[in-house]
Amino acid sequence: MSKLRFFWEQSWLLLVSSLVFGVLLAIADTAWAPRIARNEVEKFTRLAGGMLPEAKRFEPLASKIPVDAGKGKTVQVEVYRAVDDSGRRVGWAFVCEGSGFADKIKLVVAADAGFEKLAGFGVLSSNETPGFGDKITIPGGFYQKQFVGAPAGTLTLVKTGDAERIDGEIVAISGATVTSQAVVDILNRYVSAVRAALQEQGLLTKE
Amino acid sequence: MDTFETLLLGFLGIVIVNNLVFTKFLGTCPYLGVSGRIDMAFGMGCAVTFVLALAGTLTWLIDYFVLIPYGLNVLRYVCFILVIAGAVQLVEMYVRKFFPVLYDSFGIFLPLITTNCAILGMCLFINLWGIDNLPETVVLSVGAGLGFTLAICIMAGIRENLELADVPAALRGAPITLITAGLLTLAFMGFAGMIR
Amino acid sequence: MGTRLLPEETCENAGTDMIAATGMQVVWLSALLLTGLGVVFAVVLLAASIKLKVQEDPKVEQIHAVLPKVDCGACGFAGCSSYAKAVAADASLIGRCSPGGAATAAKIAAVLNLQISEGGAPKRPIIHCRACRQDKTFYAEYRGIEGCTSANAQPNVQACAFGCLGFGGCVRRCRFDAIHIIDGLAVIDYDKCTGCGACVAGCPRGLIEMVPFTHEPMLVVACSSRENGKTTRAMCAVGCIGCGLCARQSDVFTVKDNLARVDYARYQPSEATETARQKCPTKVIVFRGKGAPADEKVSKAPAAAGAAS
Amino acid sequence: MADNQTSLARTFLAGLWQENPVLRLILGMCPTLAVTTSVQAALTMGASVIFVLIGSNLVVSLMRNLLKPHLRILMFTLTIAAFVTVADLFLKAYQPAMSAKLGPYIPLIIVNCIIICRAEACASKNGLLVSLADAVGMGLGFTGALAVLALVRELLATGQIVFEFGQKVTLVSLPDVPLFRMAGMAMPVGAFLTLGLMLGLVKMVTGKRS
Amino acid sequence: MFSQIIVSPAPHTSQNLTTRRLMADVLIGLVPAMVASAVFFRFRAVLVIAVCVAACLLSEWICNRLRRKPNSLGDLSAAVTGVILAMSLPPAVPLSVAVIGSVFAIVIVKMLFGGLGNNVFNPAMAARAFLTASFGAAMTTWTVPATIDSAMPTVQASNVEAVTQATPLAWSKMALKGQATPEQVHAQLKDVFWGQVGGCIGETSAAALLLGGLYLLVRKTITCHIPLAVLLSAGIFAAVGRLLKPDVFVRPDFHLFGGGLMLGAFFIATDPVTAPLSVRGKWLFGIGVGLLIMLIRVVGEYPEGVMYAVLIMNAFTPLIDRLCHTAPVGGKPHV
Amino acid sequence: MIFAAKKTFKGGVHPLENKHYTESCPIEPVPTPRQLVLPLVQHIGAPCKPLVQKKQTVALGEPIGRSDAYVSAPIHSPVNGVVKDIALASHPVIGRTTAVYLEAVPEENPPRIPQPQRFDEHFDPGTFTPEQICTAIQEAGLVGMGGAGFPTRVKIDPNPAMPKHTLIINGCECEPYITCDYRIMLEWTWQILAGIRLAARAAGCQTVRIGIEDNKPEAVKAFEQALSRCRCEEDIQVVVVKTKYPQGGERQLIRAVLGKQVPTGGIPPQIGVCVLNVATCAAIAEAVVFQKPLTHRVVTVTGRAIARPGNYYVPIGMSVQDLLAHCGGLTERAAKVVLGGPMMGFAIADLTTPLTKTCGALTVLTREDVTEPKYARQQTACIRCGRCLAVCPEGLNPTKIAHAVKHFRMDRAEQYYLSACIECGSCSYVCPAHIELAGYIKTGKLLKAREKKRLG
Ligand SMILES: Cc1cc2nc3c(=O)[nH]c(=O)nc-3n(C[C@H](O)[C@H](O)[C@H](O)COP(=O)(O)O)c2cc1C
Ligand SMILES: Cc1cc2nc3c(=O)[nH]c(=O)nc-3n(C[C@H](O)[C@H](O)[C@H](O)COP(=O)(O)O)c2cc1C
Ligand SMILES: Cc1cc2nc3c(=O)[nH]c(=O)nc-3n(C[C@H](O)[C@H](O)[C@H](O)COP(=O)(O)O)c2cc1C
Ligand SMILES: Cc1cc2nc3c(=O)[nH]c(=O)nc-3n(C[C@H](O)[C@H](O)[C@H](O)CO)c2cc1C
Ligand code: SF4
Ligand code: SF4
Ligand code: SF4
Ligand code: SF4
Ligand code: FES
Repeated sequence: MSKLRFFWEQSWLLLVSSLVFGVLLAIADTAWAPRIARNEVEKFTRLAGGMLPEAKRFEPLASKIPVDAGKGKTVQVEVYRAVDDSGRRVGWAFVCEGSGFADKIKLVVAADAGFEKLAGFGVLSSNETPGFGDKITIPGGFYQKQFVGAPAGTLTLVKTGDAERIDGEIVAISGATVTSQAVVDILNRYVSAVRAALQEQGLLTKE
Repeated sequence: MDTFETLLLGFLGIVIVNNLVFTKFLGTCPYLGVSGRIDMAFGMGCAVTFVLALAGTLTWLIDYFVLIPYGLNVLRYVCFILVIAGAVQLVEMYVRKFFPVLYDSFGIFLPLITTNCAILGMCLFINLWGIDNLPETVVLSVGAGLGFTLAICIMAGIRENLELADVPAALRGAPITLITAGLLTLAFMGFAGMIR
Repeated sequence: MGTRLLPEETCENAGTDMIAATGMQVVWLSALLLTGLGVVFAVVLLAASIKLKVQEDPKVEQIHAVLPKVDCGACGFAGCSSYAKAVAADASLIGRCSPGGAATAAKIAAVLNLQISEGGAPKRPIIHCRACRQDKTFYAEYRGIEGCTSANAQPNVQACAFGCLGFGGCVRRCRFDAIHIIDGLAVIDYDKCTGCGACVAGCPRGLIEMVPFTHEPMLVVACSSRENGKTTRAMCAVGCIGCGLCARQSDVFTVKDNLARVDYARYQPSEATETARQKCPTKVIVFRGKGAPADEKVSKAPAAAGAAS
Repeated sequence: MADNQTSLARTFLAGLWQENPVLRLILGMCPTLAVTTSVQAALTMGASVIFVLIGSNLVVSLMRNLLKPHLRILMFTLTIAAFVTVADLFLKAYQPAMSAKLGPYIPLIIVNCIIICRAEACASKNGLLVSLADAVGMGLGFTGALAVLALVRELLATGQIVFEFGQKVTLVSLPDVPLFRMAGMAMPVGAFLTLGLMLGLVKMVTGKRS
Repeated sequence: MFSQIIVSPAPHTSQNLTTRRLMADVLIGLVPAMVASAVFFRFRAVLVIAVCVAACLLSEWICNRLRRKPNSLGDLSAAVTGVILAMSLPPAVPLSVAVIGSVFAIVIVKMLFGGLGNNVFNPAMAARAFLTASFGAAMTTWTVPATIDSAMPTVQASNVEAVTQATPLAWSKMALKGQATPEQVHAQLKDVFWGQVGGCIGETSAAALLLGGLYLLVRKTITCHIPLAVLLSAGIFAAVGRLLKPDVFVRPDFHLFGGGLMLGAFFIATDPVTAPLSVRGKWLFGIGVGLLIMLIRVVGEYPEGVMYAVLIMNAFTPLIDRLCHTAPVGGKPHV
Repeated sequence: MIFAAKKTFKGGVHPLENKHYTESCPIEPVPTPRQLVLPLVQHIGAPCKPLVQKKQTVALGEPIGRSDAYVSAPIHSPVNGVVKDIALASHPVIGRTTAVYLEAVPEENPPRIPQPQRFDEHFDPGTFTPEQICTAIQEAGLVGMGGAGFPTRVKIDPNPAMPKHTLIINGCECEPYITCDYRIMLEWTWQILAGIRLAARAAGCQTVRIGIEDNKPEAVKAFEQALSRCRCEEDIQVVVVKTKYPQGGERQLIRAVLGKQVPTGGIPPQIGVCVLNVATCAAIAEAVVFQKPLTHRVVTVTGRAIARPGNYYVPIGMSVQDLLAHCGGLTERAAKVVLGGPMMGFAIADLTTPLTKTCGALTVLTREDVTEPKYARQQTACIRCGRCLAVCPEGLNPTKIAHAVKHFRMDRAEQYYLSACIECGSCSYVCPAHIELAGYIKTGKLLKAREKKRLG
């Protein structure tokens, strides 16, 4: 019995503090969790909404779409349908990711209602080199602009070319070919898979 | 075979290409402090590698089997650091008591490691990168430790030379070590993008 | 932007297939987990702290106690306890702990009971030479490595083989900026000197002696030449010629091997010692120590080179 | 009383310069190097550290007489980790962009030597007020050093000082010449070099210590 | 009478070789390459070299003044750094970038470490790496030989297409990725050897570099170990690659003559200050450089690896020195 | 011959030989000076105690200093004269040391003429027992005349713990300028051979090798002829070694001749070898056969700044000043007066310094000989070129040792084997930065010795 007492004398502070901090942290978490979740959603809607100006709401599809993410892994992609006030479908948006020059790149990609043309992409998170790869994050920069209206099929990256012309050829950022290529690769992998799946589910029919 | 390749590439990547010290600024304090002599640096490196392997595994287990399933993300930091600090303290006492020789060559570095961000940082990165299996966790942890060892040994070699160099008085010690560290990261950029 | 919020139900898409917890559940789960960890560590560490205790050198423990125990490694050692061990063995490592700063250094010094001087009289260095460059004869020009040990390895550049070389071997050893080379002669600044004795090892000619300063200032014979009087005179304008005049005034002075010496233990300032000081033909008996009068230099043209033989 | 006040003031000021954690004690290097690519990030980091320092110093000071040696480190880390978690949650909720940018360096405050150092060296030996003064002084000293470092780096790397609160505010803009577009300054090289040179400068100004 | 006599430790005589003479020899060895660069890149090359050398000398002078140290321009090492830095820059590099590089090389990489002999990293290469990190676009814009003149001091992104050209190594990289066949690439081999290709100012003409390298070897300014080790290891690596995958790997001679390998092997990896001391160490260092060059060229992100290979091996130099620290002749003394 | 010529060691340098100044100058006796100064330390080992008093008259060959220690050698008077004083005198190596000042009347002391003709092919060493030889050598005060001055008796005495089987005779004379050994090899061939055979007998060595550099074919020929005439080619052979400095260093010579290495920090007897200089052998012959103590030796006086360079037979104790005066004095161009050769000799400052038993040459160098950077001491930073490593015959890392010493890091210096350095100076010679590497290393050894003395 005295052993227990000795233990308690030595350790009560730790035990009590653990309890108190545990409770306090849980409360803080509970209080802020919704806001944190909303921040993420906001970021998505802000980016996707920027690309699809008519969209008022983004509705997730009932089932996720499997995409082969390379290295034998398959990811389930949640695809959102963008609808305007009247409930009309104005486009599609989803999150995709792949490895860039330094670290993972996470993108939001949007396409038009028929999934024929891309509406552009936005960067959720990337860790590319400042001054090089991070030029992909510049909203409205020459690189991002090339994707607005580009065909929702296979894109190719070229080193030199006309960046103004909107077509399947994407001109790389000079000195950051790897990042440029990574973005194109991510899009190629996801866009065709998503598009195929939507078509299969018959969701791309004219409304 | 495929998993083996993934593990190998991940390992090489974390040792050389995404070296904690050169690219993530982790463990800078001992990198600057304990790199005066090569033998010390090597001892420190071994200790970090050991603790990283231990901490990486323990925290991954807690994360994967307790924190994530029960939605207790909020407790991640507290749990991680408690586990690291407790385990390190325990190992230190144990080694000191039962393996005094081992303690002298690398155990003495153990207390230094609790407050070293390479450990906690790597545990957090493993979570951040979404590593979802134990083998990869262990390989990455050990690799990160070896990467640290490499970096600190190189630095120690350079510093042993610098000690006898005509460095301006104001720059002796930490400043020139930092500048050297900067040039080292520049050199190791050569490995950039080799493995990702 | 606010208008484009998602419908409520899509908010919680993170980890939905897990056993997610919400609200109160999080609170009690957290409390349970943390307290559980607390109990585990409390038990294990308590047991360990009893079972795995290691006896330490009490001095090391005392030093460890005054260190910040941050284990930051800034001292260059593997954490506070390694540093404590190192300092206990080598006091010159005091002051490496940057988080602790000067206060910690002082505390360590207190633990180590560092004494600047032993007994009553503080020991301080005396340089047994007072010949500046112009007082001495040189046979050739030394163009070797700067430093007294190296210069001393090239014999007879300066005629006197006993006197100060003036390359500052001692200066480099002094960490308190208390020795300077003035006109080719090492001179101690007794206001800065701490009596650490480090300079002694720097002099290849053994000119520096740590001496108990029973009085302040004190008379010393500032010469080490054991050459006979004639040769010394030929070589140096301010060398001791061993004439014995001082010894005849006071028995504090003794002459051996052509060189006068002061018996520091018995030194008492008196009329006799003062007479001796004044009578010394080459003025080699001088005051040293704090408050010593400025050393008015006898600076005669040295005799012609080679006259020694 | 007056004596008390001067000692408080001295404790406070010590952290700013004489014992500036970054410039003089050379502690907590990792965040210092990692987050100083932009002034805003540096300030956010600084603020978080101040918050954690105050919190942990106060708690440690409160329970300083109750600590048992074998659990001391564990108690400190527990306390600090709790405050860091709160700071992290707060940033995630109200400064999501910054939170994303600082990434794991916010949780790494837990192992920042400065904080344990203050808990050990000051809070566990002093009363509430002194601990508070110490925390604020040290925290401001840390923040200041970070801010200066970030200022230099951001200017040399981009030629601009940009803050982002929902939208971008450019505070300073330098001409577009190579000297002010050295992207390398935003990379690890720039961090190490700038800090190294800054420490050298400080050492030169204060005269070398032993 | 004897005042003229001096005394110093043995030996009392020495070889008449000085550091200055050594550096002068390096400069002379670089003359063929400088001439070639002037031929291919006209006055622009001369301009860049002049600016780099001037900026290096000036920086060194100022550093010495600030540290109250004797002037050290006389040893010519700063001039060598300047020339080598210029040689490793693209001809179209903006002059202000060249100046930043020179200042970085001398101030940060050399003088802060204590000046000649104390630096850990090759100043020219470290500076080039910093420039690459900072001004990626300017550092990867290659001009077609003889299309650039001082009239076109800066080459902006807008007028790039007119004059830029893929370098030989960019070609070989394309071959690796299957965007070209090795045979297409080999067609350039003759140009690559004589220098009629795009690339850094000093790296175009392998012939000129070989000539200069031979001069250094004959003058015994450098020993053969490092160049031989670099060339052999890189050559063997390339040969093995070619044997295993002839459809994507270009021939080893193309790798040896292309890019900065010749410059690196004879003039950069041989920088005594940053290379190991012992012969064994030099072999190890050279092999390391050669393998790293090829590794970076083949699997790395960059088409060329000389700069990073040298810098990485510089970092290992102290460890190599330690590894190669042998017992004296007669074995370890028993104590 | 052709194969033999390749024999050498690894490393080393090849400075300008400059032997042409004196190599054809026959050995010439010098008149006895008025004053001689005999330092009581002229060898490695215990210093001698004076056996004479002030004003005492002494005879030629009379011992004037002696020590009872085993490792020591007595000192004899080279003249008939009077002891003028016993006082400190300049010593080329150790500074001021106690010496016996002798005064001589030149008329009573005609120059001593060497008499090599007293030896020929009929000499039979068998007439002396090994003990007799050893005692004679000890009594004659013989020390190594190759430079180090180790008492010869100690080297030759058979030592059961380290039995010697091979005697190597050092006729390399690898130092530039110096020709004293060369001249005696030509002129005193029989005397040297007699000494060699006596030494081999005393030391119990069956094999004898005479190492001579390939730039002295005349000396090689002289010995080969002599050997064939006295029919000892079986046991005694001439080995031609490559001309390279420091080929004459005993560790290097052993390596070249036998292909064996003396362990670092060890001595030749450990591998059964004994090395003797040719001049030492000549002195052995005189000492054993005629009981003549070591009072005179051949000294090369040479250099561009010397009016009458040559090889002189000089009484030990004569001052540098007097010898220079005999050779026409110093000219204006003299910049350095070196006792010994330019590589290992001691630059002296005080020209009253006497010549000792170990001093084989007096080299006077001009500013050009010293080379300008060295003369003006234009030492620059080490550029880590590695030349010093490449030439070090002991395989050391001179620049690391020197740097460690410079920063008082004796632990590091020792890590790089400070004490294995033979101070040959090859490293300093090649350094393009003109760093006094050998000087630093020597300083390091002194510092270490001082530290040891202080601590223990
Ligand atoms: C310090 C540094 C950072 C770099 N960062 C990136 C980057 O973030 N993204 C990228 O694609 N390339 C980056 N690069 C360049 C690539 O590694 C590579 O050189 C380039 O993509 C080659 O293609 P290019 O020159 O043809 O564009 C970087 C290069 C350096 C030196
Ligand atoms: C302590 C000591 C003991 C020695 N003992 C012997 C010995 O027993 N036998 C011997 O032949 N030489 C002995 N020597 C002499 C050395 O081997 C060597 O011949 C001498 O130092 C001269 O060589 P040097 O002129 O190459 O320096 C000894 C030397 C020293 C310093
Ligand atoms: C670098 C160096 C060079 C030497 N060169 C010679 C030389 O040329 N001739 C010579 O007789 N001894 C030379 N010696 C001395 C020998 O090492 C050795 O001491 C001597 O041959 C032993 O013979 P001794 O005792 O009769 O003098 C040299 C020593 C050293 C360290
Ligand atoms: C053979 C040789 C090669 C050299 N190569 C370089 C070089 O690549 N880069 C450089 O900055 N300096 C070079 N130098 C010059 C010099 O060593 C350099 O400035 C030092 O690194 C500065 O301390 C070279 C010198 C020599 C003798
Ligand atoms: S070294 Fe010590 S004893 Fe000597 S002068 Fe300096 S302070 Fe005084
Ligand atoms: S006292 Fe000794 S160490 Fe100091 S300068 Fe004089 S000779 Fe040198
Ligand atoms: S020879 Fe001179 S410059 Fe070359 S490494 Fe040796 S010390 Fe340095
Ligand atoms: S280190 Fe010693 S043995 Fe080697 S070359 Fe230099 S002086 Fe000769
Ligand atoms: S802050 Fe100290 S190790 Fe990272």
